[in-house]
Amino acid sequence: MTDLSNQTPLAPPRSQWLNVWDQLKKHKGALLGGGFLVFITLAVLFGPYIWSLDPQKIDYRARDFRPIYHALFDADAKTAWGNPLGTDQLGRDGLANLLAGGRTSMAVGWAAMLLTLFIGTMVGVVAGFFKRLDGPLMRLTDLFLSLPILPLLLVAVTLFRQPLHSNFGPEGGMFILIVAIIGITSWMPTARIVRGDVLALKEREFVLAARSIGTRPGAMIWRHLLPNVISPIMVSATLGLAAAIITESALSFLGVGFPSDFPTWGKMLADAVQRMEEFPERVMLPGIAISLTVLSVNYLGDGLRDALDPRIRGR
Amino acid sequence: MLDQPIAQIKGLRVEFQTKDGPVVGVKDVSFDINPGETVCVVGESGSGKSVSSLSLMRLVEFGGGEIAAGELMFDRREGGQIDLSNAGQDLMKEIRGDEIGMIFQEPMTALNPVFTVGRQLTEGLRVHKNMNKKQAEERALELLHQVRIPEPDRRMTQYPHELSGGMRQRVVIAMAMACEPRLLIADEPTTALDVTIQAEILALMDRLKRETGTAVMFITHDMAVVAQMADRVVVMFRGNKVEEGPVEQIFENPQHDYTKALLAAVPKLGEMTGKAYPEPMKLMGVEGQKIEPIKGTEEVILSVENLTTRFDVKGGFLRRNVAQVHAVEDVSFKLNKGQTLSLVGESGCGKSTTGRAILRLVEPQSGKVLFDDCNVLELNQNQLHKVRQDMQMIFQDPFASLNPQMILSEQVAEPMRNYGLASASELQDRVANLFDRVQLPRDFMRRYPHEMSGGQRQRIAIARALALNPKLIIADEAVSALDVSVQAQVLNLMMELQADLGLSFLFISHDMAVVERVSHQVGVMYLGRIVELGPRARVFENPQHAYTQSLMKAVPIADPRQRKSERDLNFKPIPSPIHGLDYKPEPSQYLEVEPGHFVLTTDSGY
Amino acid sequence: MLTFTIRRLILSVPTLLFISLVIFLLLELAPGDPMAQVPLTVPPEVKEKMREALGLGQPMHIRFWKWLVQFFWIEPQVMIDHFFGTTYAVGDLRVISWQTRSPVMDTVVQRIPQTLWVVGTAYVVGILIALPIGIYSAYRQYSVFDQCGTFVTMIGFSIPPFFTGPLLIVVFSVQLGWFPFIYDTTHSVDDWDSFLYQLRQMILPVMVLALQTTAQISRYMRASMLDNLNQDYVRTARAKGLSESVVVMVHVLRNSMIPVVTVIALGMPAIFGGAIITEQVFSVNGIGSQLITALFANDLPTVQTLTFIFAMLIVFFNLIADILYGLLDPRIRYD
Amino acid sequence: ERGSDGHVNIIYWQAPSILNPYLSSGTKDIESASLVVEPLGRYDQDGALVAYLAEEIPTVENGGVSEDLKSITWKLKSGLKWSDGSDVTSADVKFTADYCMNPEGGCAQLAKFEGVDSVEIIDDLTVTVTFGEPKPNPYGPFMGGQSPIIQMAQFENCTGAKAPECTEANFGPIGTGPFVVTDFRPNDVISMVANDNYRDAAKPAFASLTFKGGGSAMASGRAVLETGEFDYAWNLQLAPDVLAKMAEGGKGTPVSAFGTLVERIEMNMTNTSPDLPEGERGTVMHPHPFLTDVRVRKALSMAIDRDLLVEIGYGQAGRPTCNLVPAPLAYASDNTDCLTQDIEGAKALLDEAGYVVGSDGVRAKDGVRLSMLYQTSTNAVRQDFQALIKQWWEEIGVETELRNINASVFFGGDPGSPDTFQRFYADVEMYANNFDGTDPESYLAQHTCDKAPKPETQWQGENMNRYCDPLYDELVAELGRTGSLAKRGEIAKKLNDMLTKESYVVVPLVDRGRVSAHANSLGGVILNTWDSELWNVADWHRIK
Ligand SMILES: Nc1ncnc2c1ncn2[C@@H]1O[C@H](COP(=O)(O)OP(=O)(O)OP(=O)(O)O)[C@@H](O)[C@H]1O
Ligand SMILES: Nc1ncnc2c1ncn2[C@@H]1O[C@H](COP(=O)(O)OP(=O)(O)OP(=O)(O)O)[C@@H](O)[C@H]1O
Ligand SMILES: [Mg+2]
Ligand SMILES: [Mg+2]
Repeated sequence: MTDLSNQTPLAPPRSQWLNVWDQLKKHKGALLGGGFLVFITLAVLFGPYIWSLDPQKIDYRARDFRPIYHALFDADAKTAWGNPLGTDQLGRDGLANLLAGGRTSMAVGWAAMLLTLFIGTMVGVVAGFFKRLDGPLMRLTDLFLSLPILPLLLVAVTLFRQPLHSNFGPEGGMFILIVAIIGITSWMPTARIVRGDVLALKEREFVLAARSIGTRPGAMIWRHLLPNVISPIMVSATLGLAAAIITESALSFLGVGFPSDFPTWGKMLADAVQRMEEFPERVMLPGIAISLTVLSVNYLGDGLRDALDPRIRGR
Repeated sequence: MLDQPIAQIKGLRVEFQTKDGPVVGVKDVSFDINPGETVCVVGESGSGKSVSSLSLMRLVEFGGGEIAAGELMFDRREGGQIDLSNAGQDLMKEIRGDEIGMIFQEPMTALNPVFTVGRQLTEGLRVHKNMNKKQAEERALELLHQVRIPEPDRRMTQYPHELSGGMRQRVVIAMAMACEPRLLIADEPTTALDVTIQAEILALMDRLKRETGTAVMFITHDMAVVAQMADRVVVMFRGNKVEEGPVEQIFENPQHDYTKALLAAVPKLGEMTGKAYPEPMKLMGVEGQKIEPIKGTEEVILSVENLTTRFDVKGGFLRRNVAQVHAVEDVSFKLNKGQTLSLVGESGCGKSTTGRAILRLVEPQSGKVLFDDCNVLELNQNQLHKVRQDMQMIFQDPFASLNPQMILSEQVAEPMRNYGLASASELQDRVANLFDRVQLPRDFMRRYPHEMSGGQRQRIAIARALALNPKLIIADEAVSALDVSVQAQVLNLMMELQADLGLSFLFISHDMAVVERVSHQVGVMYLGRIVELGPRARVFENPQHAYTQSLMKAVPIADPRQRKSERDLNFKPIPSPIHGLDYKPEPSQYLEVEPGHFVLTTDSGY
Repeated sequence: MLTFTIRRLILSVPTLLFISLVIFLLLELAPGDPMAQVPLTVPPEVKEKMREALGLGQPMHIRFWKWLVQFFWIEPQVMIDHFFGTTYAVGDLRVISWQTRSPVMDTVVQRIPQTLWVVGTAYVVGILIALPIGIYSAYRQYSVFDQCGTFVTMIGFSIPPFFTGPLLIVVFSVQLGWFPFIYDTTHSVDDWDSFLYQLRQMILPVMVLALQTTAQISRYMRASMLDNLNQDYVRTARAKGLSESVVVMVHVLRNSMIPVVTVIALGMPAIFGGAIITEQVFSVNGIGSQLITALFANDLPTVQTLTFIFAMLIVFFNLIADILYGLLDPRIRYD
Repeated sequence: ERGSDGHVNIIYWQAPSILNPYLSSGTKDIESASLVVEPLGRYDQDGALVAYLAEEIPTVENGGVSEDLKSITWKLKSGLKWSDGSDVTSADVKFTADYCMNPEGGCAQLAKFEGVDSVEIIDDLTVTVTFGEPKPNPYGPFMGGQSPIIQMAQFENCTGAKAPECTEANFGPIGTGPFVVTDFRPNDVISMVANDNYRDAAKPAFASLTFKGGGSAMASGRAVLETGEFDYAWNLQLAPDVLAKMAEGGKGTPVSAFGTLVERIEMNMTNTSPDLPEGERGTVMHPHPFLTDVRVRKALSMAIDRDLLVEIGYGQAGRPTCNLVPAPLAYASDNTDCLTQDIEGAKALLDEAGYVVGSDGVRAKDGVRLSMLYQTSTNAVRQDFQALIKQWWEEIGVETELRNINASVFFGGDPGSPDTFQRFYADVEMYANNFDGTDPESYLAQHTCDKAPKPETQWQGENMNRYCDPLYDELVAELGRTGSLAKRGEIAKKLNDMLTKESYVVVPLVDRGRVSAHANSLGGVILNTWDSELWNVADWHRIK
């Protein structure tokens, strides 16, 4: 006699995050990306304590050293074990700079990306959800799209540098300023995408259902809309991190970025372009660092998106 | 030649590679389909019906499946039998559409939204029959005539979204029939449609089969449809074939337990004749079921007066209103405490809108909704928030009405959170109790909607509606999307709750048999108006309005010996509910033919 | 649709006026001085005189009003004069650049061609490369091709043009000597040889710019294709016996293109806006470099005019994107 | 022979925006215009005066300059023709002066005409310029690339407020120079052909010329030195190792020359602490807490290794200097005491001043820490300098915070911005400055008390460090009265020393030369830092 009752796989109840983690573990790319990200984060956080050379220490006699691997194919190259990744034209240690630069770049990248996501998602959700605000907010997006970034920065520097400087120190103040500027000039694409998705979501029946059980707009956005627009937000996040790191370097290029004794990957890359032929490693190292970070965030984002989507997770 | 089956499925096994390892979609299935014969494949959701049919088309591969074992013998138009299970995709390309046509489960999504109907219809013809554009169009037009679409010329240039569900399904059928295939596979072609359109489509397929001699493999879980259509029936259960036989045999002498359970769960029109009050269904395998009529009270809890809801059609410069959809027009009824009032009618007649307007999920134009003596339509947002605590809604599509990203316990807990009814610790208990109440195991609490079967999902929706201890539940097609067996369980649950808690239901459905089973009162809607309203027994046994009568006729009967012939059916296209701004509809006037039984006397558009 | 368009166009007028005001105020607030690039040897009194001659002494609202009149009233007249030989604008003061002391619009018109040639071609090339990559990556999701595609496009996205530009120059101009890298804006194409030369001088900047476009568009294309490949209608198309190529390239592609086309349309203003870094690296001197030079020279009329033209393009192409969406997707109706 | 050498390509990484030097004083504009319009006389590569349109350079000796130094009489060469064929007359010369001195015109070269009372036409070829006061250096008007003669016929209707409206004239002035403009694209490229009416029938050797602008120093260097696409590249401000590497390309040669441009550090004598109220901050009301001590300033200077700075930043285009006025010889002081770095000496000096090293390695006295903000404009070399100097200063116990500011803000005089070099809201700042021509009088006069930028003057003024010494002011006045060259030199040297080795208010670092590059096939290039680099373009030719 066949068993007609409902056969249900009796999986032990587990926390939602454990599920996500389990799924994430199965995504090879995400694991690799996440691993690398953890590695690079740890490296820039704790590296400077292990490799304690001062990145700003100029040792003029030891300038223009090549990375030690160079000795493999060019025995005459100037290399030294004390500077495993070589030194720059002023004799500053490459490794120490890479670590210190990574700290700033990663911090700026993450902070600016988070800010971008925050503003973009907020504006997108609000525009999509409250019909009356849609028009004004979208025109606001147009406005921000057409604002020239350089004058904006100059205005911000003029108005806010001094107060920030006295409250957060030269680097801290500049950090806040840069993150804020990148944030407020790059949220627009996210907002557009999120708005589009929210408009579509709003027509879905579960939103109506939520309304019928007395869910207020705030909770509606928080519980029902946001979790369902995770996927485009993830894409924006990946692209946003790369964009923020690059924008930061462009800013120092224009002379509105960090003080010059404050290395960042972008700036190292920009500075080294002149000597690209002779010292390719000086562009390659920060370049690879940026690319790998972006790539790993991309893969991690892919994996997270899959993992966060319960429909895929179940399969 | 004639006794050679067109298709033979032998020992089919299909596996899907998923992230958690292989999943078996079909374990071991064998059956034959003979020329000119209709074979119905029935079984619960997930039993492998669609997968079997997709395997025959060799389309499972595109969904990540793999035919692990078995033979799929197919008798080609020319060149004898071949085994499709190892045919190359090039060969399959020739067979698909030309010799085997397929109608898919979801008419709403089966058509490409960006191409015109004409273009999609002619595509297959041009590939297989080498027609030029003009010939193909002529043939497509002919097909549209055959499937009886109104105004076929105009349809050719329309896009799918411009057609109603029934029309779309007919286009899909026309497409499958285009090259006059030897075998037509129809995968639940009518499940999502309402009775009248369903009847229409069934009649159409029957006629086509008769005229062209095509063999049909018809997949469904609706036993009434099976009774109307099948020559032979194959019953599937969890990936296996459990029973096979001529239709009469299956209905009259089922062998397998599952088949028996299935048949027992089918509500049959007329079953309730002579009973004044609804009562739960007798289910197989459920011990100690108490079957008692539910009387309810005579105390009015909801009174709807002259409710009118119109949607604006915007256009022109500056987006002014140019016309209005008269979705609900001058509707009045009363619902008693502890009783069920059902609204029935065709798709698009305004049933859902009525339900939503009562909850003010859409803003009605005028009228009164008196709930517990307060007019819902005059409340401000805060008061409305309060009233919604006592009125809850179960939505048409259980899947769509659950947030796919939220675990179930959260969704059930949400209304209580919204009203701050329970502290965090209490909340878990109450959710658990609700799960018990709707007979869901507690360890489902951490699951997501997609991990549930349709019936289970609907129970979650019910649990959510119950969370606030409401007095009134508006159940919008709460069971239409479910398997019969699950449907029966859910209906029983609802009735049980009604008996225990004294709930009132506004039950919206197009399934007459179900409505007969659960209602105290029935309102028949047509084009926004109630054309007939009265006690269930009176309306069903003595339908007065012409529309009610034709509706009754369209209901398929789950008895293979009572087949309807196409001639009995008399379909009228539904007029458009869109009118200009200056259109002033006249007020509805009713005649009380029997005590409590009202019939619309003014024009309803029918 | 038409009324939708007209309505949006009318609505965009106040939007644009507001945008122009914000830009104006922003530029006013920004520190900087048109005299910044004047050598230090010029004494302050002289600088003050020069500032006055530029009209900097006037109050802000008057300058804004003047600019509005010049831009919206006089410049269109000049255009009409130019095309129909009329003389409406003769003697009226146009928007004059502080750097060149010539009408800003003339310079813009002069520069549009090279910007369009280089940036526009790059956009087209980028899209032409991106689409097949996106389509194929999605069709064979997680294949080697897809993985490589992801890898390369992400690298392309994360490497700034101020690096790729010089890199290409070093390789192709310096080492191999194949292409010139200083763009000759006076070059006119009138025969086959000059066309070839034009091609050769465009290749490097186009490559740099196309890399960025490719990276982005191919991502969008891939995502969009993935969304559509699993739709039911694809199965229907297969069931009709259509070949894979028709299924993918006709049915799926047509649907997938809807969001991608709007993304492409939204990227259009950037073409007219030029590419600041790439233009500088290759001395293309298009609109992008005009804007950046004007910014550094604090040439406010030029900056204001260019930024505003850019804003108009953004608003306009946003509208185009919305309309395209409606045209491509029959389900969307605007009225 | 004219036009026999075909085409020549010049690249400037800054693009000319106008060809009228009276409306723009940017180097790129003046130098590009110098191909077309010419002055009466120019300075040669040594700073000596050479007659161009004038018959000869007027001096007191030849009677061209009056004894009382109040007037100068110029005589035009005879037979000079404008490129449109008309004659050049003294009316054109007078018109040029009137054009620039028009009060509404906003002439960029007004300083050249400072003190001019009148310009009188004596005859067709002679004009006399009269000054209100004796002018020891009367070679302001009509000398050098900044004040060429323009054609009256062309500019007659373009004077005063209408000056900017004559786009056609401003973009294609008719001149007497070796080339004539055929197409001018502002901020992009200029096409020119040889002037048929040029006074020397054999010149120029090139029939046509393209003057491309834009890009970067890197790109223009490459185009000449590595790929040979261009023949001449202007002002290759590149790190010396980069330039050297490029020169290995072998297609061209970098050339360099020195002028008066000095990269220096300026010390702020006033307190710019943000705690002070706006209006008092950075004014003489509040003296700087420690930079007012000359020993501190001197110690800061002693800690710097100028040789290393040159090696890293400028190579052949720089040399260490201790002078504000490094040239010409007559005015250059022999001050060399700062050239050797002396860290120990600097430390001793600070010890002596009472600043002792604290626990954080920073010196302090009475709670005043030697902590400074060091600002400059954004530029790769300057940033390297900042890094090096910061390190040296840190070695002697001075804490340094670096800041770099966008050049257009830093050098822009916007009174609303706190980041301009005039406002100088920092303790020390670094930039480069020079003087026009060969006479440093007005240059040195920039450091008088009254030239200090202050809120009342909208922060305009050239005395950035707010240095104020009555003695210095007196000496400047004396220089203005002195006519004798030898005496003038003496005073100038004295002034220079007062600012540098005596007070260390200005700490010169590098005497910056100019590096340009020309293709190996381009002959006749003589780099000139006293006038337009293209001053002798008529002599350029192709080496076969
Ligand atoms: N693409 C797929 N990947 C994994 N499993 C699948 C896939 N398609 C179907 N299945 C599994 O195969 C089994 C049979 O599914 P099938 O679609 O044939 O059910 P059905 O009988 O048609 O049900 P319904 O009545 O709901 O349409 C189910 O358990 C389902 O989960
Ligand atoms: N939001 C809306 N805007 C415009 N028209 C609408 C809207 N909702 C419903 N309608 C129209 O109102 C009419 C009634 O729709 P309603 O959903 O109430 O029908 P129904 O009876 O529930 O049909 P079904 O059985 O298909 O669910 C239809 O013509 C529908 O097209
Ligand atoms: Mg199915
Ligand atoms: Mg409905």
